[in-house]
Amino acid sequence: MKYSYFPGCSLKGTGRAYEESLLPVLKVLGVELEELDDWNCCGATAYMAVDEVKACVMASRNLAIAEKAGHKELLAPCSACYLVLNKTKHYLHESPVVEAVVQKALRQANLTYSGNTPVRHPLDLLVNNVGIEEIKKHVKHPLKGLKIAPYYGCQIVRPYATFDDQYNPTTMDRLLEAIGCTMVTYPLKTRCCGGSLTGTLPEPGLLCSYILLKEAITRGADVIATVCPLCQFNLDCYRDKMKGKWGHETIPDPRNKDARVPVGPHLDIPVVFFTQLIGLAFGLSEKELGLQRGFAPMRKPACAQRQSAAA
Amino acid sequence: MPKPKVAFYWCASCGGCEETVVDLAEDILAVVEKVDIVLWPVALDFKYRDVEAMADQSIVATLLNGAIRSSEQEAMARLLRRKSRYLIAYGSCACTGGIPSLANQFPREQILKFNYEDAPSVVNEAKTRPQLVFEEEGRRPHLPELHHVVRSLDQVVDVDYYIPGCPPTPKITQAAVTALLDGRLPPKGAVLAPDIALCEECPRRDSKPTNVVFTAFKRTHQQLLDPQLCLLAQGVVCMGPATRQGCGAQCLAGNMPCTGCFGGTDRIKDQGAKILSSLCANIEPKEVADINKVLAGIPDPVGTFYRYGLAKSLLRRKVDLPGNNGK
Amino acid sequence: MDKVNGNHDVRIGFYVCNCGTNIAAMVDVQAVAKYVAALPNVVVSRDYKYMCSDPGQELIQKDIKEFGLNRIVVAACSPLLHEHTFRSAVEAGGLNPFFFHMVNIREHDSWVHTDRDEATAKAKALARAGIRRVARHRALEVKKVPVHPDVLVVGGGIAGIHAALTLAKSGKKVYLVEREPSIGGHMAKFDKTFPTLDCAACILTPKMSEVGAHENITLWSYSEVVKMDGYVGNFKVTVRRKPRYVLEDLCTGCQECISHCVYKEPKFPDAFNEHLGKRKPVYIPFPQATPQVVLIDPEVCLNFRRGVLTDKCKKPCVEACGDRKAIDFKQKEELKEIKVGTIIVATGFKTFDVGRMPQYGYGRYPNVYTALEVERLVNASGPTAGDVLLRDGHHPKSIGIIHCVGSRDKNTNRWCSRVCCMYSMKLAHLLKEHTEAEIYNFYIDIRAPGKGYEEFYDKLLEEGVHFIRGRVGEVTDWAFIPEEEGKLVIRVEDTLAGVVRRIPVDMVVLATGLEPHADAQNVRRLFNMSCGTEGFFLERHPKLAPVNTFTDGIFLAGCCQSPKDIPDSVAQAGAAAAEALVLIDTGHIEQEPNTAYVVEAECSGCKSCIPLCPYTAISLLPDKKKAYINEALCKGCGTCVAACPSGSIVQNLFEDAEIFSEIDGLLEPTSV
Amino acid sequence: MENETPPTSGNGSWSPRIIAFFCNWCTYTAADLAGVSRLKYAANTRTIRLMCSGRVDPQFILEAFAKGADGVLIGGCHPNDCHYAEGNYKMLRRFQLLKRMLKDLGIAEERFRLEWISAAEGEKVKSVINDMVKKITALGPLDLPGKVADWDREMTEPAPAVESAPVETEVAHA
Amino acid sequence: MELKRTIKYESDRVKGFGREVMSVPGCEQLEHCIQCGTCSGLCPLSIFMDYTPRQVMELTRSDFKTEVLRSTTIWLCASCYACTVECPKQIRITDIMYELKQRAIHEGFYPKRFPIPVLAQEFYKMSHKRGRVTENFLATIMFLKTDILAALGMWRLGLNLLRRGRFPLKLEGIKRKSELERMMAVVDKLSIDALNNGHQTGGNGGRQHGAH
Ligand SMILES: Cc1cc2nc3c(=O)[nH]c(=O)nc-3n(C[C@H](O)[C@H](O)[C@H](O)COP(=O)(O)OP(=O)(O)OC[C@H]3O[C@@H](n4cnc5c(N)ncnc54)[C@H](O)[C@@H]3O)c2cc1C
Ligand SMILES: Cc1cc2nc3c(=O)[nH]c(=O)nc-3n(C[C@H](O)[C@H](O)[C@H](O)COP(=O)(O)OP(=O)(O)OC[C@H]3O[C@@H](n4cnc5c(N)ncnc54)[C@H](O)[C@@H]3O)c2cc1C
Ligand code: SF4
Ligand code: SF4
Ligand code: SF4
Ligand code: SF4
Ligand code: SF4
Ligand code: SF4
Ligand code: SF4
Ligand code: SF4
Repeated sequence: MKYSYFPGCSLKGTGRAYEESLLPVLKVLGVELEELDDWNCCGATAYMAVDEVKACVMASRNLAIAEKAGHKELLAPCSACYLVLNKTKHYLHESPVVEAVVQKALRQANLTYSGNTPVRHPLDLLVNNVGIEEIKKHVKHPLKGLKIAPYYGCQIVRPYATFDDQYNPTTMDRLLEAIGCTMVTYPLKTRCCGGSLTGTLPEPGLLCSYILLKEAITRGADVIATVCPLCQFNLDCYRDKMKGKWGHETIPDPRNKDARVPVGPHLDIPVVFFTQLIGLAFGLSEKELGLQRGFAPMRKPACAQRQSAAA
Repeated sequence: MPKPKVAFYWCASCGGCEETVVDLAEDILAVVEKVDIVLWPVALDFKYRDVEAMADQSIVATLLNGAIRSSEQEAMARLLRRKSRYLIAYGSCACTGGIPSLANQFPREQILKFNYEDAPSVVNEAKTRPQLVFEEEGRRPHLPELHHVVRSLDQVVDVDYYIPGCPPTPKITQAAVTALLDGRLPPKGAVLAPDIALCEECPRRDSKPTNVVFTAFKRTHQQLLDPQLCLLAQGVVCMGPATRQGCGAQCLAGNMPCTGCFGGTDRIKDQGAKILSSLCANIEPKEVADINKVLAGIPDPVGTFYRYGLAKSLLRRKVDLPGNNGK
Repeated sequence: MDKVNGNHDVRIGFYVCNCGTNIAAMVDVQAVAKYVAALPNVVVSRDYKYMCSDPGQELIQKDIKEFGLNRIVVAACSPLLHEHTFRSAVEAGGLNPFFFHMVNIREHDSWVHTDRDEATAKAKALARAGIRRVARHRALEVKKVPVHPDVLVVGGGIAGIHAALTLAKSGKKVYLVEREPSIGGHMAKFDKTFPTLDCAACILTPKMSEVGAHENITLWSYSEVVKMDGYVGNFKVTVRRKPRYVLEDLCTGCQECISHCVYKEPKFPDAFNEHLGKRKPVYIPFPQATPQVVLIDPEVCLNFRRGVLTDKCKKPCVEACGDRKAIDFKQKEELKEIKVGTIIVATGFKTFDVGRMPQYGYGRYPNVYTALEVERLVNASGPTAGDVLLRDGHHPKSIGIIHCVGSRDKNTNRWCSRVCCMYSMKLAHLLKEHTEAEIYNFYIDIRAPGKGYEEFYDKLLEEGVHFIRGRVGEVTDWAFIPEEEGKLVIRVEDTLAGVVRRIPVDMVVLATGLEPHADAQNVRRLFNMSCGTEGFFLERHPKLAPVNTFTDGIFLAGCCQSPKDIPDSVAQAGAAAAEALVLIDTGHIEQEPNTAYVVEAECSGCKSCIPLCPYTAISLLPDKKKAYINEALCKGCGTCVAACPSGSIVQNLFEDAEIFSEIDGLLEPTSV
Repeated sequence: MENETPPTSGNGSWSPRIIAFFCNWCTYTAADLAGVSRLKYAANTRTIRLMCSGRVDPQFILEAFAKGADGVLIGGCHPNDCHYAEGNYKMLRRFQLLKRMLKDLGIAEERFRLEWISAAEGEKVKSVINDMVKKITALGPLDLPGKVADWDREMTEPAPAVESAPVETEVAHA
Repeated sequence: MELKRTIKYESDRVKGFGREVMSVPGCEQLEHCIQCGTCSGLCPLSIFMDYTPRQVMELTRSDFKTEVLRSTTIWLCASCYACTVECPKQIRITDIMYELKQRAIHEGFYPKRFPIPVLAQEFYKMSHKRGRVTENFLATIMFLKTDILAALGMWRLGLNLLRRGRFPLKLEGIKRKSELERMMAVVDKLSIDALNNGHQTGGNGGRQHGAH
């Protein structure tokens, strides 16, 4: 099956590693994508704060273009895009008034919206369409021993959890287990990363992200896997600031139960897209997968595994 | 012994009822043999004075079809009443007003205006209307006047029997004529069709579950109809439960719902009110807004429930219409 | 002129009452009498000072004889007041009591109007309608249906127990059917009961033994009702008795078999102890179980495999039982059929399934408990003998009790469960007593509206239990600051202080709400009852008939009707028993003959009427394919009559023709 | 409810005639209560007692209008209070469609009313009746029998006396 | 010590404000709030809010418009929907927060140079004009408009991003910008009409366009 692909603004900018790893992985799996013609900004959350109806119109333009393209389903990897597109569908369904406005606007562009195109997330697609078994078949270098904190963020399970549980999502867990990783218990799977607050009001924003990093570390994770460009950015790119603010806080020493160590040095835990991990397991190169774009390099174990397997 | 005299006459009708008489086909020959048809305008030419000349009560039975909606029809109804021993209302229009009585929802003026001026197919720039009397080459022909109110036959003259249906089936017509000829007549005023509702003879009856409740009413074009399942069970308004049987459930055989042409049973006064009562009671929702959402599936209750019987319904007519030309 | 009114066989007597001046002051009663005298079929027309007085009634009786009257109309007060009086008078006069009609010209006329002419005109119209109507009346019979004196009580919780005992003590035979191996219900699991903190076992056990011993009670535990037919006074009920593989009559409850079982140690989760303890394949649910009879669980007994007998075990139990020979591995399930006149449904409730609220961590964090588990944990005869030992082996130093779990929540159950505030406080008290821990109650509102309840709340405040007004957002185990490490953290807004708090605790107790049993809909159908939107069984009237159902002869008691506490359950059980006694002691039921019937020859079998009857009185005769109304079930609402599209249903006393004649009579122009 | 004086017809002038169908358990009892409480209201309604508002056959309503009623009032128990569980909902559903149909047939909405009046609401009986009388008085007479007679004047002879259809009921159901 | 009047008078209320918010599609359920605090208990950002989300709900319902629109809470809401999915009365708190943000922006109810609404508006403008958003440009504009010093503090981040190829130097945009413009024009017209037809209660509760 061929899917319409809606990259969204982030995947072309700060989150380009997501696109860089997603496309080759899907290619390996034989999933065909066609980028949506002349797509526009999804109408993301910030936009909704200004004008919800217009945000809907923006999102609907994409949905309508997808319908026109004739593929049955639309793939939206960015969590915010995924949410906004789905929310728009709900909104149009619930409010005939808004729908009327939207349809009118769409007519200006010779578009119509029928509501028939499902918006899908890559996790959903990989688990429910491609299938874990199929993915396993393509694993060349299982990432044995790599301990992962799976971080889903809020927007793909709330408020429209369709393919996974909103309290304890497991699709990414299952995918990564399939490629050999070990999942640590991570109770913050769906806690908010602070969203755009990291940029606007660093105090609360960074705290949100810091909590996520710290908990992953205390749970013994080697790597945090994410599904969202904004989450990845927040967790990855502000470590300097976090170290400055909270680096002195202590955590129980992972090696010695009774001792405590400062959290600072540990904060350099790599934060990657789950597709990057799958790519590694598929034997794609780090470069191809955009791994060099992360602020903290992937630690040894996985790479060692990879090399020894290659050797 | 002279053959009994029989007459057929038509008033405001479409001609369908006459077709049924013709549809008696071979059987009609048998009938013709036994009777003397003294009046049948659809087949034989006649003049008013021929009828006027007959002795009162000299016709044994007149089968009159069509509603009464003009002065001429009224006069003929009265004339034939005088001349006939039995006056029989034949077909829905004569029995209960029929399709023509749907006009009882509109003022006469609106009907005339539409038909002579506004109808899309009409070209009549001078807006000419038929006149009751007009002068032409020295003659002064009179035209009948259209009544304001469409009436069933019994709202104009006394009626002895009713043969319902739009049109009546050859079968019940045949049965009625035979009964008449054999002198096996029920008490005056009877409807010559079984007094049980249609469902009993409907081939789909057994397919209806005992717990049908309505969450939506759909019209026949809005869904593919299952040809076996009771239509009410499919959410389609079927008048069968409120309609007298005798038609052989032909509409159902054609995968269409009963629209009620045989009228209600003797036990009810108003067919429309009864079907409304039954359908509405079985609607599922309880909140007004939800109820109305379901009821939106019946956009035209009058046209749906009184398709053949507005004239004889309890209200008879839209109540705020003008009535008598100042007479 | 229609036939009936022209009918000379109809001879009507009309009486208009003055009611002293109550009517006469506003209605010209003489004018009314005079007007009516001239109406067709009226033979006598009088006005009289007090019609309901003895002379008034005698006047009617005398006239019936003297003038050969066969229909009577009285225009007086409301029929709700005196219809019965006059019907009796008419009957005493030798007429069928239903050849009578009453016209209300007091409550609906003289008392509410101010213009004498208008009031008189109205009285004439009403009288005329009555005259028209009565001409159509038919002789009817009041049906008397005998009531079988035996009673079935379904469910052996405190409500069922109390109802059964009340009836048994008044000498009635009672069948008590309980699904579990022992009666006792939820109450049997509690340690203490609020607000008085009396020991649950101390007050319940004597009642349970009394049930077990009472000669008028047939106790069928481990049984279920599978079928009910019939109607009030005459129910036929089929009960399925599940095999316990132990013969009840022979077992003495010595429990030798249990100690001799091949399993030396209890191994299987014990449902009575909320799976906190273990039991053997042969067991007795709890020490005070009634009946005192063991049972064998074929799912785990070695002598069975997947419930099928294998004879693989050496059966030391049988040996231990010895001559008593109470163990019978060949026991089969039994179907019993009984006849009863009345039924009391007391099937209770189930507690909310906390799995539906994963945010509170139940199942994920071992130290999160349900309230019912804690009831067992603090119970001296519970799995830990009353020691509050957590699943992780520690004693808690701080405990959070979360209220309204699965209550007052549109995502789960919308209603307030009514007892959980109180039992949470009870558990807070008991936990404090047992552990001296710091205790926090998280509540939305404290609902303590019973006798001594608010005082109990006050006592807890005094004991230093913390009350935080806020619904808990989540329970987690991630620490934000070191003091939280290794603890369960409750994040909540203290809405009274207006601050969000994180409170680390060792133990979380979820005050699960009360909800209907999963099979409530089946039970409802079985007994022909209704459920409210929440799924609890619906009482006939929330205030005036709170134990009646819409099916005559079936009553409700306890939590199956709505969440309630033990005092209310017991009170309702007593009321249900009293209602049953009323029927039994009357011996029969009189039915107002306003029932409906289908005229078979006219019915088309369209089935439109069938779903309309709230009492499922209408069914389709399978052979004739016509609708049929079971008169014993019909309550005479007339809904089906109004709905029958072919006019084939008739309601006695409210026939179409009667109503039409009333309408016509009311609207006929008054010419005097 | 404000202490208004009930509308009266005055001497001889037209005043509406309203047929009321009240259910035995709630509205009829409420009307009794209004009486016991000596509330005063307009004398224009004539009540027919039925066991349940679910018994109100739409034919009754049409018959009332046809025979000269200027208004029809139906009173039943409040939702969820029906003595027979749901009869009032059945009436409510009929009412919704009937109201629309009557409007299509030229009968103003004010002439046909459904009210939930519990046994305790004697006041409401009063206020509803007074209000309805006021509104219908403003509309003027409906007088269907008069209208029919008027319409029939376009015929050359009077219409035959039509017997009401179910004359034979007594025979049929005996 | 600075003292502040905390008592509220009826004249502090903007009557009809609550009703108005509750008449917006998606916000209706607010009527049912029982002040249980679940929303606040869950909100990860409640740590920094001046009013808890629950308080904002009550203040809104009770017409304390000024207090609500001036609160930091509405801006701190990161739209994580944690509250919305858990509210026992199914109140869509997140959507109400959006509604309040919109109103605050339209009515100019926030401090100058307050970055969050500025970002929202710049985002709106950029996506409106170009059809797409280039995040680093957006952030830069925002810092310039709010706090130049903070922008300076971000230089290291910018450099790091640049080095890793995550700082595009080109502004993105769609091809058919005029198409989008036409679409938005329709909405402008329609929503103004809708406003005039007034689902608002009027008076000073009405929504006004443009900053104060
Ligand atoms: C944790 C907790 C603590 C409580 N503490 C107190 C307290 O301290 N004080 C107080 O007053 N109240 C307390 N209550 C409330 C109390 O439990 C109830 O009021 C009481 O149990 C209701 O009794 P019941 O007989 O109606 O129902 P139940 O106790 O539920 O009994 C119903 C019985 O019917 C049986 N049954 C169910 N379905 C069927 C069927 N289909 N056929 C046959 N049998 C069936 C069940 O097995 C059960 O034995 C508490 C409730 C809970 C949840
Ligand atoms: C303002 C108010 C509003 C309420 N509203 C509701 C409501 O909406 N719904 C609801 O369910 N409940 C309501 N209630 C509660 C309701 O009033 C009671 O539940 C109910 O009245 C109790 O009935 P009773 O028969 O026990 O007592 P009462 O109604 O008090 O009747 C007791 C009777 O005993 C008589 N009496 C007293 N002493 C003696 C004596 N020594 N000898 C002889 N006779 C005596 C009294 O005169 C009285 O007639 C309300 C209560 C109040 C105060
Ligand atoms: S009854 Fe039907 S077929 Fe006969 S004339 Fe009328 S419309 Fe035609
Ligand atoms: S309702 Fe119509 S389709 Fe159904 S059984 Fe009756 S006549 Fe047949
Ligand atoms: S019958 Fe009624 S109206 Fe007459 S005296 Fe008795 S109470 Fe009064
Ligand atoms: S009783 Fe208390 S804890 Fe239980 S649902 Fe009601 S308010 Fe909540
Ligand atoms: S009258 Fe009412 S109770 Fe009796 S059968 Fe009909 S619907 Fe059922
Ligand atoms: S509604 Fe009437 S015709 Fe239909 S099944 Fe019932 S009784 Fe028979
Ligand atoms: S969670 Fe919902 S009900 Fe509770 S305070 Fe927040 S908005 Fe109100
Ligand atoms: S959506 Fe907003 S208010 Fe709700 S929990 Fe998330 S940040 Fe807090």
